[in-house]
Amino acid sequence: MTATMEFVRASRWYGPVIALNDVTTTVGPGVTGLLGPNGAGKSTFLKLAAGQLAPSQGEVRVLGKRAWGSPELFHRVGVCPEPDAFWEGLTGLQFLMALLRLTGFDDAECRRRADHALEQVALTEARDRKIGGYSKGMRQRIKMAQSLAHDPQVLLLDEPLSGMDPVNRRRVVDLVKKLGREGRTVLVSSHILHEVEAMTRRVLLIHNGRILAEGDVREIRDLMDEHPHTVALRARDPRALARAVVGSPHVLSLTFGAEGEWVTVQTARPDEFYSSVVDAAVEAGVSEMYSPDENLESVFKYLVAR
Amino acid sequence: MPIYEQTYRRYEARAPLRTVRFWPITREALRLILARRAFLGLLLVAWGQFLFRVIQVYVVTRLPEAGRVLPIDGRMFGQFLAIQTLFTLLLSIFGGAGLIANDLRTGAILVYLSRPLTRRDYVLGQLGVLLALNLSVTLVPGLLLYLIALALAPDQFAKWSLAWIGPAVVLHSLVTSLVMSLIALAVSSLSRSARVAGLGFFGLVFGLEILRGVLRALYDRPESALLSVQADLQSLGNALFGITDRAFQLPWAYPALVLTAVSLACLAILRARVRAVEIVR
Amino acid sequence: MTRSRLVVLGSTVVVAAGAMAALGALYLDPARAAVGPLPPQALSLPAGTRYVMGLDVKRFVASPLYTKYAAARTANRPQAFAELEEKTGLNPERDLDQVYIAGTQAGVPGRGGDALVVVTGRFDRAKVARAIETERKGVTSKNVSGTVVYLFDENSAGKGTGATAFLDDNTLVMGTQASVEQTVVARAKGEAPLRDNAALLALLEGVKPGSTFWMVGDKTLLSNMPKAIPGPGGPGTSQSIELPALKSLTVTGDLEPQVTLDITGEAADEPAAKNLADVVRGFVALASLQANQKPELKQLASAISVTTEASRVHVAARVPYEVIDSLQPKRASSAAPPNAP
Amino acid sequence: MSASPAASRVTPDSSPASAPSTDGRDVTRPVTFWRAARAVFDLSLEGMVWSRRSLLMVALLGGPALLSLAFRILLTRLPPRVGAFDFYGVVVAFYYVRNALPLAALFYATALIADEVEGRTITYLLTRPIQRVSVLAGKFAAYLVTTLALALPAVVITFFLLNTIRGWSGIGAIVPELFRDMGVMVLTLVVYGAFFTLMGVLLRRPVIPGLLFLFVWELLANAPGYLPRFTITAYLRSLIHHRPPDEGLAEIFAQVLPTALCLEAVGAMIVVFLAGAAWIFSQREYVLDQ
Repeated sequence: MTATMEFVRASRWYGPVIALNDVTTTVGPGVTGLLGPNGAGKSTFLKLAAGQLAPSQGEVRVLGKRAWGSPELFHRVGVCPEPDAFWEGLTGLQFLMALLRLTGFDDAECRRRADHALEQVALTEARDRKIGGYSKGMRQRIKMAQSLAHDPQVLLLDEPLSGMDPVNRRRVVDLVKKLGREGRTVLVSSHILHEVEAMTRRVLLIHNGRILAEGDVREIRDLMDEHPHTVALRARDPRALARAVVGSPHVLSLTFGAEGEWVTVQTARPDEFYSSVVDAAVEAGVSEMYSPDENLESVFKYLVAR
Repeated sequence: MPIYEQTYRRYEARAPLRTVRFWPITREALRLILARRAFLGLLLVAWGQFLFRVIQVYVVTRLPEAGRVLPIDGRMFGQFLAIQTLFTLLLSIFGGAGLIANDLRTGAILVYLSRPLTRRDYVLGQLGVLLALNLSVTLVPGLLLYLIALALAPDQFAKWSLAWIGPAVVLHSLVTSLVMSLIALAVSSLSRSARVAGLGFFGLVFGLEILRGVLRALYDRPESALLSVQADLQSLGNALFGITDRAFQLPWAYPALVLTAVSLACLAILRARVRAVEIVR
Repeated sequence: MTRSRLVVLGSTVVVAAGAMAALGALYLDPARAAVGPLPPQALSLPAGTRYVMGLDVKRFVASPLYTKYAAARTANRPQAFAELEEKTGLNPERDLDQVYIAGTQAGVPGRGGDALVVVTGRFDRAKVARAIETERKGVTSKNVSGTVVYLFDENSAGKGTGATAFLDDNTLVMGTQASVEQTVVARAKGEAPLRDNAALLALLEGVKPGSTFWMVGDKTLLSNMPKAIPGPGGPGTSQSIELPALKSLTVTGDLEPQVTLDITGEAADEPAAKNLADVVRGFVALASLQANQKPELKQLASAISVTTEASRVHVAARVPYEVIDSLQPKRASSAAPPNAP
Repeated sequence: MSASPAASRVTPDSSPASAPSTDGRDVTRPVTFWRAARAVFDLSLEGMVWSRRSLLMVALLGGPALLSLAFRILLTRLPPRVGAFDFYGVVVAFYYVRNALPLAALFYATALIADEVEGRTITYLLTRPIQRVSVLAGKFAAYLVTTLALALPAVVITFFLLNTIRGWSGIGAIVPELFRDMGVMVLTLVVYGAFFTLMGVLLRRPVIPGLLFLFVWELLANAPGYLPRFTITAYLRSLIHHRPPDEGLAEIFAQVLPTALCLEAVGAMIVVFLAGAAWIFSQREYVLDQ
């Protein structure tokens, strides 16, 4: 996978505070989630990639060029900054047109691209209203629109879903996934795990300025065998199900849910457990089965807690 | 200082509510302002004249004939406070320009007004900040100077005929500080940027002063002095301390009237501008 | 077109209109053909002219200075003007516009100095001509390039002590016969010999427009000014202060609403200018030192300011009429200065 | 909570499937300086001219026009102590060049970048394919157009109101003064604008230092010797011909510097200040406090 972005031993500190500590990684095409709690170094990572900060040490390259001091990169890079800050007096259309002119397009091309971007984020009706009067979700979407209006090859999105209602959230997640499928490199930073989970499986986990883990969530999860997996099952007769599975050598512990329908099992070998429980599941009328800690939340909590 | 720049401490609303509710706003803002080194430097400079006056009193008590060059009587206090007015201008810009402007910009005003505080408490809290700053360079040094003068030259000052100096210093300091604070606060509420508010306040006070200078050069009529806030304050000071000055001959009632009108206008602006939500058309 | 651009466009229109109006005034202004305050007719003056003075009669008559002092002093003023008007049909206060005096050598005409006076205004030529011929004895006339020139006390050699002539209906010129005839000839041929005198023209351009009285001149204007002035010790003492030679002098003045005087002297170089400025400042200081006897002197002194610009010394005086009143010898001033604009 | 691991299909190891078409733009170089500066100019002019803060500047810069209207109307009832042309000199030299224009420059120029940083909209400008120097150039041009649009009409109106009291004759001779004054006002706005742009980029809080410079340091212009040459106002003042005679303190030591020296000094200051501001701005990192 050719790397669109490369961090080579990149560090960045603000006085005594180390924001990014000797990070070496690459980000290629497709959607990559940049995850970590507040103050983990996500924003610094993004700002280094967006050429807003120079690395105190090491090197950051985007599309083969040094990120800091290469403004021409922004022909092919789109940035959606985190602050909810706008020129409040401009309308949505004027805002996009002004920024597209700054990208070197002539007026006709600016208008075409602005309309297209507004369509992508479903803000066409509100284009002639002042941004000062937009709702929180609309402001977030117009900010998204300005980052992709010039058809960039690389997109850096800092907390794109913050403050959005479920309907808009769904719309932006689908848009990001579409951009990823088109082969663009999309780096989405967020501290809300299920947001990122909805867009991609490939993540970069950052904590205290270091990269804890990178790659597909499931691959990371499987690397941590010694940590027991949890499997939740909902059955018509949970007691019968319990009696059937408790004998299996893979079951470490078993607990009943409050409403009496749910049984939660701890197991060291999830795959073997799944195959051994199939017959018992049919007799006990299991209607639902999933692994709650296969998702990012638990992976993350587990890695951060270490 | 906007809320997001402060370190977060839980606000324990103790019951029952105290009558003076605005004090935490003033205390927090003052704590933040006093933490800035540049401000302490400005304060130090503002107290420079106080030292000069103390030396002046000391020299005149030791060498009475120096009194003819630098007389130490009631008028000295008037001149002292007139110069300190310039420092209230700088302090109001430095400390006060962003008081309301930053809260309007960052939306921190919502946080204040979602506490058990009325808008009046909020304005009083912010006004308290400016009053404290301005009084610290007018009333405090003024009274201190009077006490030192009493101590160093009791024969000169410890007389009933000069007993009016103390109250005059208090009155003039209060008027100067209140007027400057109200104007600075009103201008601060008219903008969302501390810099614009600071320069707007300076432009207003100094612009009127230039206009007065031009009108005086043009028509040489005493009424032109009413136009400038600084000139009004100086007229009051001259009347209070018995200073005769050709530029300010009007009876003190006129400047007092103008200053009252200006203060009421500022309160009206504050009432209109300090609100939680700004309607964007 | 957003509102911001409308504001910018509006401003541009106002500035452009202002500039057009200004340029229009600059090129269409009748006085434009002239040089500084001099009318076009005065350009017929001889090229050798070394100094020119001018008085705007209209403004002078309307000024507080004239109405208060000149009028009050000459008790028989009205009667003298009535006589003149009756003979020549000319009332100076009403008919005269400008009076210019030009010449090659300062001083009284005939005794080393010569002067040519040009008067513009509205004349009844016939009545004035008859008055010239009948009132004075020994007045003869001769025709020079189609213009009648009147000679006074023409001697046998055909030389008169003075001459006068009408350059046109509104311009009367008086002076020595040679200069009057030279001017009449130049006027008839439509020449402007004065334009050849570049130095004088440069000085004329520097005259502040609309001044009530003005004067420009080069060295000759100052030729018989004292070369040195007594030292501070008083005239008796031997010590004296050498006055640096001035290359040129420009004086402009106004009489309303206060007596305004602007004198600019061009010294040989910058040090000379500074030296002269200090001398003048010395005088001003001297005057204010004697202020305790006369407080008006202090006000007068404070009204004078001296500045230097490269080799030029600029002395500016702004004397309100109250100061002039207080300088007057104590007697009831008859009329308060009217509030004329 | 059901977690549906919607694995996103990571494209295989190849260059980005459809590298977005570059539609004729040269993506290897930033947008040309002039085009970028023009775009920044258009964007900045919007918020600068038509804004609440401009109301204060309209009052400050438009004031003399009203004053001269009053001067003309009240002429008979309130006789002035100064002649009309002298008053015009006071307005240009004392009001505008010494006080109002530097204050307008301080008001706008320190905010050119600080406004964007304080409003946290700087990121939009710094994530465009344009050089930072063109951002500064565009904003400086917007500042100049805004202040000139407010100041020049006022001085033209003041000139005509004051100098046509005795009718239009004789005004032709002083017209060159008007054009010279307008030129000096433009120079004033450019040189002070450049200086305060540098201060705005250099200092986090430029207002108090700016005021101290204008109303304390610049008093050196009235000092004797070489001191005036360390100020800006001394050069500008010397460029105005019809300076009012009595300038208070200046009266004693008033020095008029030669025109050539003034133009060279002002030109050099403009270049140095703007170059300094551009260099600092392009090196600075803007860590917007979250």
